[in-house]
Amino acid sequence: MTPSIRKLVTIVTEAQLERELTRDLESHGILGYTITDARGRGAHGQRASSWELSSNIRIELICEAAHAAELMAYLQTHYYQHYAMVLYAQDVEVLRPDKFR
Amino acid sequence: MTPSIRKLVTIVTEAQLERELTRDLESHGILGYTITDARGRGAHGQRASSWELSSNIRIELICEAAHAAELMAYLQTHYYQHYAMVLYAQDVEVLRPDKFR
Amino acid sequence: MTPSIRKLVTIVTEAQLERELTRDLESHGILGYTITDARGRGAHGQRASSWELSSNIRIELICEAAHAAELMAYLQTHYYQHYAMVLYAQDVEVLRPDKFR
Amino acid sequence: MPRPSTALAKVQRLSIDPVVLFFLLGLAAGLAKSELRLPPAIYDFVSTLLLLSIGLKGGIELARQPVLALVPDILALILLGAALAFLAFALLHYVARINRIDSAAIAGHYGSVSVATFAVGIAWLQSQTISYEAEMPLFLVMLEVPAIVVGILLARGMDAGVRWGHILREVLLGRSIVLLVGGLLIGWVAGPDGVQPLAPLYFDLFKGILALFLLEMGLIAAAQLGGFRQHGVKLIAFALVIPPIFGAIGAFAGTLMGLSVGGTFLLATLTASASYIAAPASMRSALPEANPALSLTMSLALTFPFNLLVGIPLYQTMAEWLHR
Amino acid sequence: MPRPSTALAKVQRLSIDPVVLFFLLGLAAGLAKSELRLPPAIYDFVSTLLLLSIGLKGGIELARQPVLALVPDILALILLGAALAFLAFALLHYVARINRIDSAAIAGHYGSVSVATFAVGIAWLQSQTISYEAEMPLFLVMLEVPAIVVGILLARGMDAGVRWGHILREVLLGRSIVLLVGGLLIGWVAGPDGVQPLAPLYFDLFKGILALFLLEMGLIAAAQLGGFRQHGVKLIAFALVIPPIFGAIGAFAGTLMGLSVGGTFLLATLTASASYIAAPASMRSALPEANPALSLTMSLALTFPFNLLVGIPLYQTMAEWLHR
Amino acid sequence: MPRPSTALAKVQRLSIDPVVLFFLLGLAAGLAKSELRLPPAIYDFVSTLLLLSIGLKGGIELARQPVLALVPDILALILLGAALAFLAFALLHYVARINRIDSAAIAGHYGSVSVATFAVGIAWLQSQTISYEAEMPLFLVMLEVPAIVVGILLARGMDAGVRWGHILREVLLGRSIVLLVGGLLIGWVAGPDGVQPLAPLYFDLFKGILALFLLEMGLIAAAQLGGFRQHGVKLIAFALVIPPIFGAIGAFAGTLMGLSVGGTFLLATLTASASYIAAPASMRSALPEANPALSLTMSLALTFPFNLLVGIPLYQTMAEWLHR
Ligand SMILES: Nc1ncnc2c1ncn2[C@@H]1O[C@H](COP(=O)(O)O)[C@@H](O)[C@H]1O
Ligand SMILES: Nc1ncnc2c1ncn2[C@@H]1O[C@H](COP(=O)(O)O)[C@@H](O)[C@H]1O
Ligand SMILES: Nc1ncnc2c1ncn2[C@@H]1O[C@H](COP(=O)(O)O)[C@@H](O)[C@H]1O
Ligand code: NA
Ligand code: NA
Ligand code: NA
Repeated sequence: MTPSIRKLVTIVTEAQLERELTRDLESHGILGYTITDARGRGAHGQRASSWELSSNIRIELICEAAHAAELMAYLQTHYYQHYAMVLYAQDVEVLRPDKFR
Repeated sequence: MTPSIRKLVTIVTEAQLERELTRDLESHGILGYTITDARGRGAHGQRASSWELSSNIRIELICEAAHAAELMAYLQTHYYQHYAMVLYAQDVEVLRPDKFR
Repeated sequence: MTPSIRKLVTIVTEAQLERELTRDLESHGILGYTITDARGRGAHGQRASSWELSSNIRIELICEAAHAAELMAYLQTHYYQHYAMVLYAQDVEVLRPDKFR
Repeated sequence: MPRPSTALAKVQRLSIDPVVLFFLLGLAAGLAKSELRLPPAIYDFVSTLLLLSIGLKGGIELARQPVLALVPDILALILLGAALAFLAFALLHYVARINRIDSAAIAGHYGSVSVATFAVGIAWLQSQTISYEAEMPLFLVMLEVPAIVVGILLARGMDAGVRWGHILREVLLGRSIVLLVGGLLIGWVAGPDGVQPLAPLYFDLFKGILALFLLEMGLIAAAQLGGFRQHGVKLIAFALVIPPIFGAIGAFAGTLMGLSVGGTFLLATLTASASYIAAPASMRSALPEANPALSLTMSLALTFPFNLLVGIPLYQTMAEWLHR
Repeated sequence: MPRPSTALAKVQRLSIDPVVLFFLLGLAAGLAKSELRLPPAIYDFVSTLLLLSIGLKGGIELARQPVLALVPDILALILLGAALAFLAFALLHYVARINRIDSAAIAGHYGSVSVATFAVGIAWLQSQTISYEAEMPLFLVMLEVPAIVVGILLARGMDAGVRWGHILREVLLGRSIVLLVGGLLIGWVAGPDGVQPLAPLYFDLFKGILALFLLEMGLIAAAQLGGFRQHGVKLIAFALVIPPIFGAIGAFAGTLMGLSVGGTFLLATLTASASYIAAPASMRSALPEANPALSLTMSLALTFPFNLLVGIPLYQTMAEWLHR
Repeated sequence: MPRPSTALAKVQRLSIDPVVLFFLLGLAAGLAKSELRLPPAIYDFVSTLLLLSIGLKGGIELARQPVLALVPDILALILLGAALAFLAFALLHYVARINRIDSAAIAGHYGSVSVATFAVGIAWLQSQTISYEAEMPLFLVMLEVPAIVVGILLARGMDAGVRWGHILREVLLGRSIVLLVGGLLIGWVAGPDGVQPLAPLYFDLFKGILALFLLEMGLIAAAQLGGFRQHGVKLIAFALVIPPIFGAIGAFAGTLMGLSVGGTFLLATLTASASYIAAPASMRSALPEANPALSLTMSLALTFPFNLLVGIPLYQTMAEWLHR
C-alpha cells in the first residue's frame, strides 16, 4: 500500500462565514472537509472573543492539487479583500487517493 | 541544532471512538498525541451536531516513519470499513527527535 | 499566481501559557497566529481535563523559515525544560508571501 | 376512570404541553436550516441536570421504602426488555426481511429505552398531578441494558470474539447510567431532607431545563431527518407502528406488576420508546458493520416525535383503561 | 406624574441597578486585561435563555388579546425603523461626510435594535413594578429588520446583484429572531397556565441570567474599545448623540401610538439602541466592504454603555413627561 | 455549647451532606474510568456562578457595616497566611527534607486557600442555620495572596529576576479573585434590596450549583490520583496531617479575633484548605522548575477530600470547643 500524494488546504477565517463557505466548497465539488473552532490574531487584529462575530474557524480539506489551486484562487478573489482570512496548502500522503478528489 | 524529520499522522474520525482509539494507539507504542474537537463532512455525510454520536475528533501524532506506516495500515484494516475516518501523513521537522518514536 | 513557501510552526503546550506565550510571540515580531483548544498525552502524562491547569492549546503560525528557526530555538530554551510542550515545523505554500514574515 | 370521550378531550387539551412545543421549535428551526445551533457543552449541561434530577427524585422516594421488595419486579423487567428485543428482531428480520445485523441492531434500540421520552412522561404526569411509583427511574435503568445484550447476541450468536466484559463495562459506565444511578444513590442516602436544599436547581427548574433539552433534540432530530431517503418504507412503518404495540405490552406488564395508573403509564412510555444514547454507542462498538444511520433516524426522527405527540396521550388512555 | 426633581432623584437612586454593575465589572476586567474570559458556550447558553424568556413573556400576554388589532402598530413600526435608518444615513453621509458604504452600514445598525438593551429596560421596569404592553417583544422583532434592508438599499441601490432572498432568509432565520419568535409562539399557544411550570427557569432567573449576560457584554465591549484609535471624533460623537435623539423620536412615536408609560419607555429604549447581532451579521455578508470595526465599536463600546448608564433613566423621564 | 458526644452525633448525622456525595460520585466515576466527562465550559459556568454568589453574599452583608473597622483583621490575616506558608515550608524542607523549590511551591499552596472548600463550609453552616461574619469572603481573598508571595520568596530569595509586578498582577487579575471581589463590590454597592432580584440564580441555586461543581471536582481529583505513585509517603502524610494542624491554628486565630462560632469554623476551614487554582497558576509561572504534579495531587486529591469528609465536621467541633 504505497501512499499517494494529495493537497491539504487549510483556511482560517471568520466564524460567521461557516455556512456560506461550506456552501461554496460544496458547489466547487469539495465533498469532504473538517472544521475546528479557533481564535487568533492577524492583520485584522485580535479575533478571540466568546462571540461568534469575532471568533475564527479553521477548515481543512484534502483534494487533488489542481482542484486545490483552483479553489484557492477562487477564495482569494472572493474573500481575501473584505474578510479576515488566511490560506495555505501542503502535500499529504493518503492511503485511499480515490477518496480525495 | 539541525532539525530531524518525523511523520505527523492526522486522524479525523467519530468522537465516540476516542477512548477505544487512544487505547489502541497506546498499545501500538504511541506515547504522545494531541486531540481537538471537530466537525465535518465526508462520505458518511454531515457530522456536525451538538451531539457526541455525530461529531468528530481530530487526532495528531508524531512518530517515526516506519511506525507511522505500520499504524496507518492497522487503522485502515480495523476502522476504515465501518467508521467515518480520514487518515493522512506528512513530514515534519522536530528539534528533539528522541521524543518522537 | 505561483505559491511561495513559508514555514508553519505548530506548538502544543499547556493552556495556561496562552497569555505569556502570545506576548512572547508578539515580542518576537510574530503578527499572526491561530489557536485551538486541545487535549492530549505526552511525556508529562495525560492532559485532558475540563480544567485549564491540565488542558492544552495548539498554536499555529506561519512565518519565514529563518524567523521560524529562531523562534523555535527561543521556545526550546525558555519553555522546554519546565513545561509540557511539543514543537514542529513544516513547509507550506501560501499565496500572499508578504503577509507572513 | 374517565369515559373515552373525556379522555380524548383531555388528550387534545394537553397534547400541547409547552415542552413539546420546544421540540417542535427545534425541529422547525432545523428543517428551515436556521442558524440556530446549541454548542455541545450546552447539550451536556442540560442533559446532566436532567439525569441527576430524575435520579435524585427516584432516590429520595426509594429512601422511604424497603428496596429488597423490588427484586421480583426488577427480574420481570429484565425479562421484559429482552423479550421486546426478540420480538422487534423477529418482526424486522422475518417479517420485514431486513438483514440479520441491522435487524439485531435496531432490535437493541427498540427493546431499550429513551430517557428523554421518560422525562416528558414525568412532566406530563406532574402537570396533571398524577403520582407514580418511586422506583420508576430504577426500572428505567433496568430496562436499558438487557435489550442491548440481546441485540448483540442475535447478531453474533455465542461468538467467542465478542468482548462482553468490555461492552457491559462501556454501557454501565456510560454517562447516562452513571448520572442516573449516581443521582438515585445520592437521593437514597441523603433522603428527602438532605436533598431539600438542592431542590431549586434539580426539581424546580426541571421542566424549564427539559424544554431547553427538547429544543436541542428537535435540532438533532431535524439533522437526522436527512437520512430518510436511504430508508425503506418498511423501516419508517416499523418506527411508527412499534411504539403503540410495545406501549400496550408495557401497559399490560405494568398492570400485571400491580403498578398504579401513573406507573403503568410510565412503563408503557418506556417500552414504547427507543434508545438513542446507550444503544447506538454500544452497537457502534459491538456491531460496527450495522448501519447506524438506520437506527438513529428511526429512533430519533420518527419514534421520539411520535411518542411525544401521539404516544404519550395514548399510553395514558391505555393505562387508565387497564385500571378501570 | 412626578415632578422633574423627583424624577431626577429616582434616576440617581436607580441608575445603580445591579445588572448594570455586572456590565461595569466585565468592562473593568476586560480593560485591566484580567484573565477572566467566559467561553463561547456560556454566551450561547445565557443569551438563549434571555431570548426565550423575553419571547415567552410576550407570548403569554399576547394570548390574552386579539392579535389582529396590532397590524396598524406593526406597520407603523416598520416605517419607523426604516425612517430612522434614513435619518442616520443622512447625518452620517451628508453631515459628518462619512463614505457612502460605511454610512449605510452604520445606519442599518442604528435603525435596528439591541435585545440586550431591551432586556435591561424590562428589568428596569420590573424593579419599579411599572407595567408595559404585552406586544413589546413583537415590536422588537418588527423593528429589527427594516433598517437592515434600508441600509443595504442605501449602499447598493436597486443593484440586481443583491441577493435579497438570501439576506432576508439569513436575518429571519438568525438565532435571535428564531428564539424570540419561537418563544412568542410557544407562549401564545401554551398560554399563561401552560407556561407556568417553566417560570422558575425562564422568569424567576431572568435578572440573574441578565446579569451574567451583561458581564460577558462588558468583556466583549472592552475588547472592542481597542478599535477606538481608528475612529474619528465624528463617529464617537455620533454614537453618543444619536441615542437621545432616536430615543426622543421613539418616545414620541410611542405616545402617538397610545402606548402606556412603560411601553413608551421601552419603545424609546429600542429606537435609541443599536443592533450588534443581526445588523453586523447581515452587513458582513451583504456589504463586506464596509468596515465592521466601525459599527461594532460604536454600537457595542459606546452606544450600549451609554444607554445602560445614562439613556435608560433619561428615556423614562421622557416617557413620563410625554404622558403628563 | 453541645457536649462533645452530642457534637459527635451531629458529625455523624451531617457528614453525609449531599453535596459531598456528589464529590464522591465524581471521584468514583473517574476512578472507574467512566465515560462521564463534563466539558470545560460547564466547569467555567458553574465556578463563575459560585464565585459571584459568594462575593455577592458577602457584599450585601458588608453594606450593613463600617468597612474601615475591618482593617486590623485584614492585616492579621495577611500575617496569618504568610506565617502558615513559612510553617509549611519549614516542615517540608527541614523536617521532611523535600528540596527547596518544591517545598516552597507546596508551602504556597497550603498557606493559600481553596474556594471550593470554603463553599462547602458555607453550605454546611447553612444546613445547620448557623450564622457567620459577613466579611468572610473578604477574608478569603486576603488569605489567598500572601502565602503565594512567601512561597516565591522562599524559593527565589530577593532575586532581582522575579517579576513581582507581573506575578501580583496575574494573581490579582485571575478569574477567581476578579469574580469574588467583583461580586463583593456589586453586593456592597447594590445592597440587599438591589441584589434581591438576583437571589433566585445566585442564592437559591447555590447548593445545587455547588453539587454540580463538586461532581466535576471529583472527576478532576480522580484524574490527579494517578500521580500518586511518584509521591513519597512523606508528601501523602503531609497532605493529610497539615489540614487539622492548620485548621486548629485558624480556629485559634478566629477565636482571638473575636469571630463567632460560624466565623471561627470558616476561618479554620480556610486555613486548613490548600489552593488549587491561584497558587498552581502563579507557581507555574514564577517557579516553573517546581513539579506541579506534586502540589496538585496533594491539594486536590488528598487535602480537598480529607477536608470534605473529615475536616469540616472536625473544624466545627474545634470552633465550638473554643467558644465554650
Ligand atoms: N501568520 C499567521 N499564521 C497563522 N495564522 C494566522 C496568521 N495570520 C493570520 N492568521 C489567522 O487568520 C485569521 C485572519 O487573519 P487576518 O486576515 O490576517 O486578520 C487570524 O485571526 C488568525 O487566526
Ligand atoms: N477530503 C476531506 N478533507 C478533510 N477532511 C475530510 C475529508 N473527507 C472527510 N473528512 C473528515 O473526516 C470525517 C469522516 O470522513 P468520512 O469517513 O469520509 O465520512 C468527516 O466527517 C470529515 O470531518
Ligand atoms: N508525539 C506526539 N505527537 C503529537 N502530540 C504530542 C506528542 N507528544 C506530546 N504531544 C502533545 O504535546 C503535549 C505536551 O507534551 P509533553 O511535553 O510530551 O507532555 C501533550 O499533552 C500532547 O498534547
Ligand atoms: Na423500548
Ligand atoms: Na435603534
Ligand atoms: Na490554607
